[in-house]
Amino acid sequence: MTTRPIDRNDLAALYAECAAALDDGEYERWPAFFTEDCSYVVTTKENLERGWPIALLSCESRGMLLDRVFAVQKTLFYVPRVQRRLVGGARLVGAGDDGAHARASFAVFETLVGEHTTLFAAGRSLDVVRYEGDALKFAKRTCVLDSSLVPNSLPFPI
Amino acid sequence: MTTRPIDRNDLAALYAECAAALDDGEYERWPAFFTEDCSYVVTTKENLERGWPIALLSCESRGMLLDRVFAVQKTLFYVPRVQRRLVGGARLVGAGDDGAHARASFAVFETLVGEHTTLFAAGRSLDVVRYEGDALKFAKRTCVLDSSLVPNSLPFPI
Amino acid sequence: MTTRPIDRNDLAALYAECAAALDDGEYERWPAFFTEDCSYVVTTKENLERGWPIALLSCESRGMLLDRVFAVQKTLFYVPRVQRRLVGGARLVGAGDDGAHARASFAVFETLVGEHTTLFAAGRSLDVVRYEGDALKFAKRTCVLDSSLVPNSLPFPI
Amino acid sequence: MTHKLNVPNLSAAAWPEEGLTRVPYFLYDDPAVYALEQERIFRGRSWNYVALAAEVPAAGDFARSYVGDTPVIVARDKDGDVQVFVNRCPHRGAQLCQSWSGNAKAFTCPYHQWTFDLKGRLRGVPLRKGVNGLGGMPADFDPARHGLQRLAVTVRGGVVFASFADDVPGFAEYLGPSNLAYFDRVFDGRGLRVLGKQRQRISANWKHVIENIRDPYHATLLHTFFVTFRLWRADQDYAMKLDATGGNAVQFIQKVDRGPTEATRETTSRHADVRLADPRVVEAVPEFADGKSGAMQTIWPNLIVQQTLNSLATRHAVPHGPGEFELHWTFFGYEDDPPEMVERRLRHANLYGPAGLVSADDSEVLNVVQLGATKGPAGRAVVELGGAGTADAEGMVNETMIRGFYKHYRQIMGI
Amino acid sequence: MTHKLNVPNLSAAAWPEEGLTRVPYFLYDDPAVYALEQERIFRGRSWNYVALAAEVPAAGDFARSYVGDTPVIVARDKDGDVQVFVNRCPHRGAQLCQSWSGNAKAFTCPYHQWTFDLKGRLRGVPLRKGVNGLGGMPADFDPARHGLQRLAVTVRGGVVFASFADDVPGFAEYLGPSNLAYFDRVFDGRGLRVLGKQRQRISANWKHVIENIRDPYHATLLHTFFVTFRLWRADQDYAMKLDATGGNAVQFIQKVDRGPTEATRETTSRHADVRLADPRVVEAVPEFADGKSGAMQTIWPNLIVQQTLNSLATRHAVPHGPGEFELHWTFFGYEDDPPEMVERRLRHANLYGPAGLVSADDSEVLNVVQLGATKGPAGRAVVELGGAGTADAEGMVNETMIRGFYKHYRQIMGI
Amino acid sequence: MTHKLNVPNLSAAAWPEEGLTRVPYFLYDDPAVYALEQERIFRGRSWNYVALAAEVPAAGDFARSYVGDTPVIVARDKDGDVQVFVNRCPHRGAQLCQSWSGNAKAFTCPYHQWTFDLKGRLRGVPLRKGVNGLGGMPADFDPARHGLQRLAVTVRGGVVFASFADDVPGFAEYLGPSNLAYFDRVFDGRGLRVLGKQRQRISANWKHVIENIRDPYHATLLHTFFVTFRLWRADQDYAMKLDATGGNAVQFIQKVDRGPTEATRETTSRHADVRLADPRVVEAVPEFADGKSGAMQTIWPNLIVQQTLNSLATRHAVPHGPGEFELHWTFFGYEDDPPEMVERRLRHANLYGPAGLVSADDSEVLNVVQLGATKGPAGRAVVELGGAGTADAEGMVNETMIRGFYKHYRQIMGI
Ligand code: FES
Ligand code: FES
Ligand code: FES
Ligand SMILES: [Fe+3]
Ligand SMILES: [Fe+3]
Ligand SMILES: [Fe+3]
Repeated sequence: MTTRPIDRNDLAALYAECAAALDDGEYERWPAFFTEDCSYVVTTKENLERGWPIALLSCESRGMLLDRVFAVQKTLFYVPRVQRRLVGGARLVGAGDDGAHARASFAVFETLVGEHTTLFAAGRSLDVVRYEGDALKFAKRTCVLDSSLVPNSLPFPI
Repeated sequence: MTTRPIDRNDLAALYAECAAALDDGEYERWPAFFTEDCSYVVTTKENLERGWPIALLSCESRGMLLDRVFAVQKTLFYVPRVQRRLVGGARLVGAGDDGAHARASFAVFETLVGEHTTLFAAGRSLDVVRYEGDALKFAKRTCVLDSSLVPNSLPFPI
Repeated sequence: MTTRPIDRNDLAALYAECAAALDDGEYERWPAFFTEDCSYVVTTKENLERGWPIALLSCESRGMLLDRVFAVQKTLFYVPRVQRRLVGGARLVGAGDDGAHARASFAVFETLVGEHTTLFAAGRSLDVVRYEGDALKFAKRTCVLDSSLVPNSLPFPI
Repeated sequence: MTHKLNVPNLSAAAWPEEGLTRVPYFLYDDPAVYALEQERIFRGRSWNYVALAAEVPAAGDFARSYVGDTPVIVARDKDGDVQVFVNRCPHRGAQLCQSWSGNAKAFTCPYHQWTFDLKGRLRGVPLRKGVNGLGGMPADFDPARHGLQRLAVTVRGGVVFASFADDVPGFAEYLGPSNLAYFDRVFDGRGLRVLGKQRQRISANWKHVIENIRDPYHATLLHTFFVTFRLWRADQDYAMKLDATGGNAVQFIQKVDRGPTEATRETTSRHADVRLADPRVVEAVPEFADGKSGAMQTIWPNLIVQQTLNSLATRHAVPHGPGEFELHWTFFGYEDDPPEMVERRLRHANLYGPAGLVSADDSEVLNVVQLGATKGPAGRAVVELGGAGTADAEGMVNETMIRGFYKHYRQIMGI
Repeated sequence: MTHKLNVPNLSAAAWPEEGLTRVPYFLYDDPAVYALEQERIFRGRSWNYVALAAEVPAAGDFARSYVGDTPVIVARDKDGDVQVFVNRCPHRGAQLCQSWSGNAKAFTCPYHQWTFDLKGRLRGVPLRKGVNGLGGMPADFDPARHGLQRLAVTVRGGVVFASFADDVPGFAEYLGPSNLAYFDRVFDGRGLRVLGKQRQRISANWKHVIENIRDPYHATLLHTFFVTFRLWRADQDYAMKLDATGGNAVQFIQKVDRGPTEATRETTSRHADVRLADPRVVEAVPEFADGKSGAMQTIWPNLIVQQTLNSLATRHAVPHGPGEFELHWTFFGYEDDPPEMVERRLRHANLYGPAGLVSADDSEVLNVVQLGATKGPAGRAVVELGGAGTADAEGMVNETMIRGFYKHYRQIMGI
Repeated sequence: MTHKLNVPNLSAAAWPEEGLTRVPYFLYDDPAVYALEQERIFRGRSWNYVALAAEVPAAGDFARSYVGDTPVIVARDKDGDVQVFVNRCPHRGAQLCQSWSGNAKAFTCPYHQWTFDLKGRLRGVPLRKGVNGLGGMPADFDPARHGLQRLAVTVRGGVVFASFADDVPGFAEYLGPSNLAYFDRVFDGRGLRVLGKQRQRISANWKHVIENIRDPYHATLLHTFFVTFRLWRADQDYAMKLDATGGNAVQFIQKVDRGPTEATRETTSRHADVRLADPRVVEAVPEFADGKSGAMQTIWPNLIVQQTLNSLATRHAVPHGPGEFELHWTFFGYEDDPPEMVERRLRHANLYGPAGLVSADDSEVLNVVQLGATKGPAGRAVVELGGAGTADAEGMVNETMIRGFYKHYRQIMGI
C-alpha cells in the first residue's frame, strides 16, 4: 500500500462529504467513500467492551454497502425523517499495514416528519483511511455508539 | 466579481465568527458578515422541498439585517436565553457569478434562564461567499432547518 | 514567555486531544495538556455575568488537576457513564502576557449506562495557550456553561 | 383545591362565582379537562379547520392535518371532493399515512397493505381468502364496514372544515351572519395560492392563543415593533363582532393618520424617532374594497384567519397535551396576484410566525402566561375590560371576545 | 369513552362485545392498565425471561435485567446456582448495582455499604453496633429478615426465568408440550455462546411487539427485503401451535422452492430481478434435524425466541411506561460452533435488530401502530384472519396467535 | 398496592404499621402526594427559605426564587424591607418577572404592562379608562384588590424566609431554641457577601436530599474522598439536636486527631497512604468560637445550612415534580472576610456542589435511591439506626433525624 502521507484537509473533507451524502439523502454516493475491500461496522460501546462480536450493522465489502443502500432506498419501511451529522475532533493517531488510523467524534441529530429535531446518537469512529489514486477513502470504519440503546431504529448508516 | 480563490481558513473563520457574534449576544456585529446586497433567509426543509417561497425570516438587504438587529435589541419581547451554535462540515461546493458556493451543517442549542440546555435546531446552510477587500462575506445565506416545527419561537437569526 | 505564533493545527489538535482524553476515560492523560502553573475553571454564565467568583470546579495548579483525576478514578461515586465532547469554532482572539487567547464553543453529550444519549451541556471556553517546548498547552482554561443548572452532577472536567 | 389534584369537578360549580369575568387556571393544565375538550369540543359539534383546498388541488392529492389532536388525512377524491379521514387503519390501527403531503391513487397501510380508495373505502385486503384454503378473512367479512373513519366536510371559499358530528349546523349558520361576511371578505371565491407553512410548538395550552387573538388590548402594549414604527396605535378605529354563541369573532382595524392623543402617549415607544433601514417589510397597499387595513377572525374552536398589511394566513392551533400546542401557519395569496403583490406578502411574513417581528412576542408571552397561570396556587384570570358582557364592541381596551369565547366553552363543556 | 379519561373500567365489560376478534386501544396507553399489568402479569404467576445462563458463567458473575419494568440482578452464586434479586437495597432503597454486568464477590450498596452475598443474604452492616456505645442497630435487628428480595428461578437449556410468585407452575407445565418441544429444539442442552447485544427503545406499548411476532400475515407484506430476495413467500408451509392458555405460541417455516402462485403474485415485489451484490448476508446452511428453516416462539409474557437462517436470538420486550418498551436482543450460538458458523450468525444479524434489513421495518411499524391506535377517538383492532378462534393453525394468513395472547391476557388481567 | 395505581390513601393507615422506622416508597413518586405537599407543606404554615438578603441589598433589587415549586419574586422595597410575591400577574396570570435578578423601580408585566410597585401594589393599568370613551375597566375596579399575592416575610441574620400562611409562628419559636442557636452561630449579624451560585437538577424526590443531610451514617461510608484524606472519621465527636417537632435539626462535628480505632478500621479507605498533590483544597482555619469544625442544619421544610471547613452555603431544595428537584447552592462569606479567607472559601467550594469532590457522591446517590425505591414493587425504607425514637443523639450511626423529619411530615400531611 501507498505510504503517501495523509493531508489533513483530505481527511476533513472525507468526513464532511461522507456525512453530507447521508444527511442529504444521497445514499447512492456513500459507498464510493470506501475501498472495495472495506469493512464498515456500527456497534455499541457495550459490545466493544464486552468483546462481543455482534454489530448493529456489519458490512464486509463494498457490495454489502451497495446492498444496504438498495435496502434503504427500495425495500426498508421507515417513517420519513432527516438526519444531520456533526463530526468533530478528527485526528490521525497512527498507521498500520492497512492504512492511516484516524479517530473522530460524532453526534447525529434526527428529525421525524412533523416532529422536533432530537439527539439520535453520539459516539466515536475508529477509522482506517488510505488513498486510492487521488481520493482518500475509508478502508475500515467502525462507528461506536456511546449508548447501547438505539432510539427506535437505525435504518441508515452512521 | 473577484475570482480570488477562497481560503479555507477564511471560510472557517467566517462561520466561526458569525456564530460567535450571535451566541455571545453581540448582534450588532452580525450584519457586517454580509455584503450590502446580501440575501439572508431562514426556512425549513418542508418549504424548500415543496417549492414554497415563504421563509421564517427573509432579509433582502443589509438594511433588513440592521432592522432585525434593532428589533432583537430594542423591540422584541422574549424570555432571556442564550444560544450556542456548532458548525461542522464546512466545504466549498462550486462557484457561480455571485461568488463561491459553500455548505455547512449546524446545530443550535438553547438555554432559557433557569433551565437546562436543550437542542433548538439542526440543519444545513447553503451559502454564497465572496471577498470584499480582504474580508470574506456572505453574499447569500440560506439556513434550512431540518424540522418544520420551531420550538416556541425564533427571535434571533440562525 | 515565547512569542512563537500559534499554529492553528496545533490549537485544533489541543482541543481535540484534550476532549478525546476525557471522552475515552483516559483521565490520567488530561493534566498534561496544561502548564504547571495553570488555572482551570468550570463556571456558569450566571456566575460570570454576576461577577460572582464561585466556580463549579476551580483548579489553581496542575497539582489540583492531578487530585481531581485521583478523585474521579479512585474516590468519587457516580453512576457509570460516557461523555462525548464536540468542540467548534476554535479561534485565536488576541494575545496577552500569559499567552495567546483562544475561544471555542462546545457541546457535551452524556450516556448513562442503559440509557439514551442526552445533551449534558453547551457553552464556550475562554482559553490562554502557549508552547512548552513543542507542545501547545493550556495556561488558563475557563469553561463557561450556558445553563446555570447542572443535570444531576458533574464528576468530570469539561 | 381539588382541581390541583387533577380531579376537577366539571360541573358549573367549578367555575368562579363571578362568572365570565374570571377564568380558572386549572383549564390550562388539567389532563382530564384536556381529554374532555377532545371529546366534547373537537370531536363534538364543531367545524374544525383542516386545510386550504389549494393544498390538495388535484385528484389524489393529500395532506396530513389534525382535528383537535386527532391526526387526519385531507384528500381530494376523483370526483373532485375533499375527504377527511382519521389517519388510522381500521385493521389494527396503524397510522395509515406517514408523509406530510403527496399524491396517491389510494392509501395503503404499511403494516399489511390494506388499501383504501380516495373516499376511504376498503378496496384491498391482501390474501383475504387465505392461501391454499388456509386462513384469510371469514366469509361474512364485509369490506363496506371496515373503511376509514370519514368526517363530515364542508368547503367554503377554498377553506376545508371537518366534523366528527353528523348533526353540526351548516357552516353559514355556524358562523353567524357578521362573521360569515368577514370570512367571505378574504375567502371571496378567488383561487388561493399557498405560499408556504410555518409551524411552531409552543409550551402553552391551546386556549391561550385564542385568547391572545381575541385580546386587542395587548397589541399596542406588547408589540413594541408596531408602536415604534407607528403601525398600530391605541386610539385607532377598532371594532369587534361576535356571533350569538361567542365562539366566532372578528375584529377589524383601520389605519388612521392622526397626531398623538392621550391614548398614544400612554403607549408610546421609547424609540420615537427611529426609522426602518429598509422599510419594505411594512409597506402595504390597500387591497380590500372596504378600506379596512386588517381583520383578524377566530372561528370556533381553533382557527385564526389573519389579514394584516398584505399578509394573509390561516393559523391552526393544534392541541398537543394540556401544556403544549402547535401553531400551523399557512400563508397564502390569490391565484391572480401580480408578482409585486406576492413579493409584498412574502416580505410582510417577516412580521408573523415564530420569527415574526411582531408574532414572536406572542409566542413568547404565551409561554409566560402558561408558566404564570399554572405554577403556584390555584387562581383565575381577571377579564373585566369593557365590563362583564359578551356583546359586540368598539375600541381596543375590551375583553369582550375573551368572555365570549368562554361563554361558548362553558356551554359545550358543561362547566 | 371513560377510559380516555384514564379511568378504565377493568371489568370484563370493558372489552368489546365481539370478544377476541377485537382488541381495545386503551390497552396501549392507559397508565392504570400499565400499572395493573406490572402487578398481575409481571409480578404475578409468570416465568419471566431475564438472561441466558451463559451471561453469568462463573461464580460471582452478574448482569442486570428486568422483570416487567422492575430492575433485577441476575447472579451466579458459589454453588453454581443462578439467583435473581430485585435491584433494591433493603435498607433505604438505593439501586444496589449500577453496572450492567461484572463479577463480584458480594453486592455492596453504594449508600451505606450494606453487603449482600451472592444468595442475597445480608452479610454486613457497617458500624452495626454503633461507635463507642452510641447508635447502631437495635439489638433485635435480624439480618436474616433484611436480605435482598429473591425471585423464584428456573433454568432450562441455559435460559434463565424468574418469578415473583411462589406458586407458579413448573416451566414444562407452564409452556405446554408443543411449545416445550420447540423451546428444547433450540435450547437442546449444548452450551451457549453469547455473541452480543442489541438494544432499542421503541415508542410503542410492549404488547405491540408480541402481536407483531404472532402475526405471520405481515411478514410477506411489510418485509419487502424478504420478498424481493425471495427469502419468504406467502404460500410457504407455515404452522402455528399454541399452548392451552394461549400465552405461549410457536410458529415454524420451511423454505420452499416452487414457481410463482396466485399468492406470491399478490405480494410480489416491484424489484423482481434484483440480486444482492454480496449475498453472503442471507446464505444459510440447514442446522436443525427437523429441516425447518425457521421457528419463532413467544413465551408468556414477554420473551421471543428467534431461529431464522443461522441467526439465533432471544428478544426480551421490557415495558418502559405505557407508550414505550425496550427490546433487548441477545444473539447467541453454541459453544461447539465452527468458525464459519459463527461468521454466518454474525452476518445474518444484519437482518435483525434496530438496524436489521428486515427488523427495522418492524421497529418502525410498531411506532406507527402505537401512534395510530392511541391518537384520536376510542377504537379497537379487528383480528379476524382465520376466524375467531385460538386453535393451532396452518398458513400465514391467520391471527389465531394474537387472539390466543389476548385470551390469556384477559384471564390474567380480569378484563 | 393501590398507591402504585396513583390513588394513595392519605390517611394515617397508609403508613407502615411499624411507624417511623419505616418510610413507604410511594412518597417519592406519587403525583397526588406531591400536589398535597405543595398545599400542606410549602403553602401551609411553614417558613420557606427564599434568599439571602444580601442578594437584594438596595431598593429595587430583586431575585427570583421558589416557595415549594411556586415561583416567587424577592424584592427590596424603598423602605428597605424585603418583599416576597408570587411571580404571577393578577390580570391574566403571566409570569411577571423573567430575569433571574436585577434592579427595578417597579414590576411591569410583559403582556399588558400592568405595573406594580415594590410592595406589590397595582400602580398602573394602561388605558384603564378606555379610549375615546370606549372600553376600559369598570368604574368600580379597585386596584387595591388586584395587587400581587404577597407572602409573609421574616428576615433573620440576613436570611429571608417567606410563608403563604398568616398564622405561622415567629421564626424563633418555629426553629426552637437549640436550632436557633446554631442558626445564629452562622448568621451572627455580620453582613454577608454572596460568592456565587451553583444549581443542579437531580432526578430524585426532594425529600431524599433532606434525608441525606440528616443521615450522618453515610458520610464515612459513601464519601471516600473524606475518608481517604482523613477529613472525616466514623468515631469523631458528633451530636444531633432536633426541635420538638422534628422539622428542624442540626448536627455538628469536631475534627479529632486520634489513631485508628475499630470504627475507623471498618470504614478505612483502600488508599491509606495517598496525599493530595495540592492540599490547599482542604486546608481550613478555625473560624467559630465554639471550636466546632462543622455544622449542618436542616430547616423545615427544605433549607440546608452548611458550615464545613471554611465553606459556607445555603442549599435550597426546590421540588420539581415528584421525581426531580433542584438544589440551589448559595455560597457566601462575611463582608469583613480578609482576602485569604475569601480565597479559602472559594477553594473549599471544590468539595461541594454538583462537581464537588464530596457532594457529587450525594447527587449521584440520590439518583440511585430514587431509582431503587420507586421502580419495582411497593416497598419501604428501614430506618432503625439508633432505635425508633426522634430524640437528640450523639455519634454518627443514628437515623434519629430522619425519623424526626417524618414525624413532622406525618403531622403536617395527615398521613
Ligand atoms: S394495520 Fe393496517 S393493514 Fe394491518
Ligand atoms: S440504602 Fe443501601 S446501605 Fe443504605
Ligand atoms: S397578564 Fe399581566 S398585564 Fe395582562
Ligand atoms: Fe399579538
Ligand atoms: Fe416482522
Ligand atoms: Fe453526603
